[in-house]
Amino acid sequence: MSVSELIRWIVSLLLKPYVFAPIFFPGIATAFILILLLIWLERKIAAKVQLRYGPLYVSKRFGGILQLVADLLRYLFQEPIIPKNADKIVFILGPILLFGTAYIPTALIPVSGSFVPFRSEVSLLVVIALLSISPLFDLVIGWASNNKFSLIGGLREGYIIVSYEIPLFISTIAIAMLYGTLDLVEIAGQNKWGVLLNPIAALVFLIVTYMSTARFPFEIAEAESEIVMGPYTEYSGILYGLTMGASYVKMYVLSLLFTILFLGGWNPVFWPFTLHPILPGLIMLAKALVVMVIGIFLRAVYPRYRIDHALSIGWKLLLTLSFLAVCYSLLITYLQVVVWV
Amino acid sequence: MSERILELYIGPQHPGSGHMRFHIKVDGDIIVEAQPNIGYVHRAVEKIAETKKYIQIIPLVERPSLADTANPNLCYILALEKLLGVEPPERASYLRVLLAEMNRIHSHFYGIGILGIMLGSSTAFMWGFADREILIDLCQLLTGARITYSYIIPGGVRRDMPKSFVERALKALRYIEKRLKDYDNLFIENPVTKARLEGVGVLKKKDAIRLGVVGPNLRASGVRYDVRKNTPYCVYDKLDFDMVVLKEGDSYARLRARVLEIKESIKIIRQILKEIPEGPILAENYYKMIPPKWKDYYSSTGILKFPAIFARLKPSPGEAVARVEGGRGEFFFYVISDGTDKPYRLRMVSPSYRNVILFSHLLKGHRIADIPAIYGSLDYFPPGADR
Amino acid sequence: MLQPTHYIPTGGGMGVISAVEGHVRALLTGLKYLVTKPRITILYPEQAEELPQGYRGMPVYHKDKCISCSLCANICPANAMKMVKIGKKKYPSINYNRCIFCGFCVDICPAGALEYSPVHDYASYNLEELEFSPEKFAEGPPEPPFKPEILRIETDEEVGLKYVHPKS
Amino acid sequence: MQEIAERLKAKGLKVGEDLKIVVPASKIKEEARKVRDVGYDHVKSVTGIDYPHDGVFKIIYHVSSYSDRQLSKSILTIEVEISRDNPQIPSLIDIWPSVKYLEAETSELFGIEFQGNSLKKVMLPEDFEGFPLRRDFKIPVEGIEK
Repeated sequence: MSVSELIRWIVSLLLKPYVFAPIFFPGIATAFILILLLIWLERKIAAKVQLRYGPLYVSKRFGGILQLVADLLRYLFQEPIIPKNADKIVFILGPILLFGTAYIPTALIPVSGSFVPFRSEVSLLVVIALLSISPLFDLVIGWASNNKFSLIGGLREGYIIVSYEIPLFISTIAIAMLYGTLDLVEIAGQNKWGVLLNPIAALVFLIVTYMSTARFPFEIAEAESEIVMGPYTEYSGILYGLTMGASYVKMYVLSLLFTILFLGGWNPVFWPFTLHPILPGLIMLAKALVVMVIGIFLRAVYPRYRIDHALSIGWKLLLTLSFLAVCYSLLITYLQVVVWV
Repeated sequence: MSERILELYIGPQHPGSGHMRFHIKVDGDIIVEAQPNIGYVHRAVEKIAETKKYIQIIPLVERPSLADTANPNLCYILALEKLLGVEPPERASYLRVLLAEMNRIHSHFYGIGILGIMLGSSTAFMWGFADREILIDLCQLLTGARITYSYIIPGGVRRDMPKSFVERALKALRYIEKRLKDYDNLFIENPVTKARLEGVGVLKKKDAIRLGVVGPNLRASGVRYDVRKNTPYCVYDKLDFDMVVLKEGDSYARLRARVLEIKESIKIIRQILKEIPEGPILAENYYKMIPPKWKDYYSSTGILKFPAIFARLKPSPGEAVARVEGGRGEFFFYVISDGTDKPYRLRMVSPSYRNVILFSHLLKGHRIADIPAIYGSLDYFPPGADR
Repeated sequence: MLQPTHYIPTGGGMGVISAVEGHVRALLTGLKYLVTKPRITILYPEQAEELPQGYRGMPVYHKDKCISCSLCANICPANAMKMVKIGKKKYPSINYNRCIFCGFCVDICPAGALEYSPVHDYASYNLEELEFSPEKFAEGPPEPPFKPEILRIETDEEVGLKYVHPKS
Repeated sequence: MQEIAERLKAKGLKVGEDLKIVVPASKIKEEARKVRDVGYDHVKSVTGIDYPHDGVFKIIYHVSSYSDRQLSKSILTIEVEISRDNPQIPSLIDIWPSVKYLEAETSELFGIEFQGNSLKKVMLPEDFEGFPLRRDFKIPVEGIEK
């Protein structure tokens, strides 16, 4: 095995979908860059709505875009203080697992017709199931930092998780019915605009994405004017950086899923281009970015709901809407109405 | 049973409490008992006042309620003028009310901004503090200072209104009226704000009277009491404006009361700019003490020099009481003089100190998330309370 | 007494409509500000505001005009002005740490030896440096290390504060 | 002012021309109850004044009304004298609840004991000795010479 063959083997391994996807394209690398861009964009949009400049002085010509790299470096080199009577191992593992498990669903999200890391007939259900792992670590973090505020924050996160997951499952089932399959690749392949098929399910899914990632009206777990930073009160340094990044990663994954289910994946790309994953992937990323920008624009518009409001929305409003979505899609499939694009 | 109760200390370094501390007992998410703990920014204004000359007390009484400095200054001077037996000329009274009302508007914007950030709407906070800047710019043009004006002196005011002031003020007021519509759309009528504030921290009318509460918090519960209307001082009797009284008494009514009061103050300022008479801005017996050289300086620049007697003012022994309707409520001053150039005793009761009693009354039975909502809606200013 | 959670106003159908309409109005206002409205803040310290005539900044002292009547030291509310004996006469020295820019000393000085200056943002490395003897006080506040771009503020009905280059 | 003075006299209160009532410390509670029944429903301020030469503390209650339009224009002053060496006075908290924090501050800064008002610590740090607002509590005063 000469060195060149070894290199060639490594390169071919890297290009394999099940390696390239989670590490590079829809996986960590792009998500990482996207997070920095997103946080910067969020602060800039909020600043513009509030008639001010926002981050500026780091790389002034580009409007302070490197500010986020500077923040990241600060988190990296800041000393993460671990409180004396906190549960040390769980305290450190919490944010790492929170950030890590938020990535797992990207393993099943197809980027183009041929390029999908893992393919299975029920990949939609697997993605939804993997999605619900990461929020549990908020509870763990809340308990581990042995601080009253984080305990309350963790419990609040627990309540909210339960209240939005059922509408999430039901609304995905409602839209999956119209596609007739649970395999994400086939769903994306059908190039149908899910939003037009079942707008109610799209609305529920959108509200749930903003609820699960604590976007603005639902930023309840870490409400700083009530319970300081919620579960993350005791964190500093890179551990705090991870917890902050985790919610953005989750939003990235959920908006990718939203584009596949409702915005027709890589819709306008036709047969000859779908072979090579770059173009459809970029289009899907662009659509996901639109969904995310709407999410971060809400920070400039909304105050914060109270915990019981969010729970009432989750249990009463979203649940009924998702049942409505199911009936709506049942109605359509029953009437055998030709499903238009 | 007691294991269920969780004791929480919110403050004094808490983002949601300002420089005071809440000692809260919580059962789950519901507050069982709340005790405010104030005094973190107590600076003993009343003790220091006993070692200062009468003129030197003006900047001292302004400092505690920094968001609304014209009104304590006015209240102290009204009490002092009763002791000195001095009457300000007509134009000076108009200028005093002008500064007081401009200060009321930007103090209300401060309150709306703080309520906004307490509820999580950073836009309401940034807008509030941006719109304050418009009014502060006007006050800077009139008095030469941004916040701590020390503009009102015994017998009148320190500066006359510059010529460019009227036209610039009218433009600013029209801008503020346009902005209030955007506040309504984005923050005040926002369904999330309504959900957070309606029915939260309800203060019934009889409790508001029983607890001796002041300002918009009192009027939002239906009590018809505004010092400018009940016992008009300066030229408030010559100005027509109506007292903002609402009846729900919840946090949302307090917010709306402040916005309506901004609109009333705009009405008052417009009348002042139209009806202000010409004439001197300092009482005759003090004005004639100014050397002629400085009288021409005053007529050319509008800046008044102090007569030398101000450094050693000696009012006749006696006591005087004055009350003024500040942005957050009623200021009450009680000055006792013993004939020397320093007061024997100065009693300053600021509106926030009269509102402290509300916290333990209002917070019980609400959720933790309601603490910032109620705290923000009361427009409580810790340094003003601690003095 | 736990008050009802009425996130959707209980006004029946009408309540839901007004809630949705409220949401849409809030979002549209936010969008309007995102797109159309200019910024109100200026980039201090590169840009600075042109302060009006008579702005109460750090007081400036002219030793020649002073008649050492010590009225300024008598009236200073913050004990910032202290009289210092030089030769036979006493001259005021100022402690800018304590000075609160109230302008009482300027307004009471019968000889016009004290004046307002628009300098309000002078800083120093230690506290002692801010205690100026009468001679240093007479030299006036030092020049800031760099010249910010001066902008004049004009109140405007559409955008509140408009910043223009001073023509005069 | 006259009608108000008449209304007070009708209730058996010796009120002076300038709406001022001087009350011995022992009878403060009944007088306060009478004043409240006239219509004065809240206290604006409780002021303690220290007269070390006469060995006396004067406590001034400024009382006014929100509900009665005519009374709201006036401020009634109730003056009480208590001895300086053991300053005790019954609290008026059950008559006017609005007096809670006003009495607490006066008691903490003067050392006057308001019997019945549970709130003691308001302004000063827990470990602070001495009563600042008394005349014999000196604070440094600076001259005008350097």
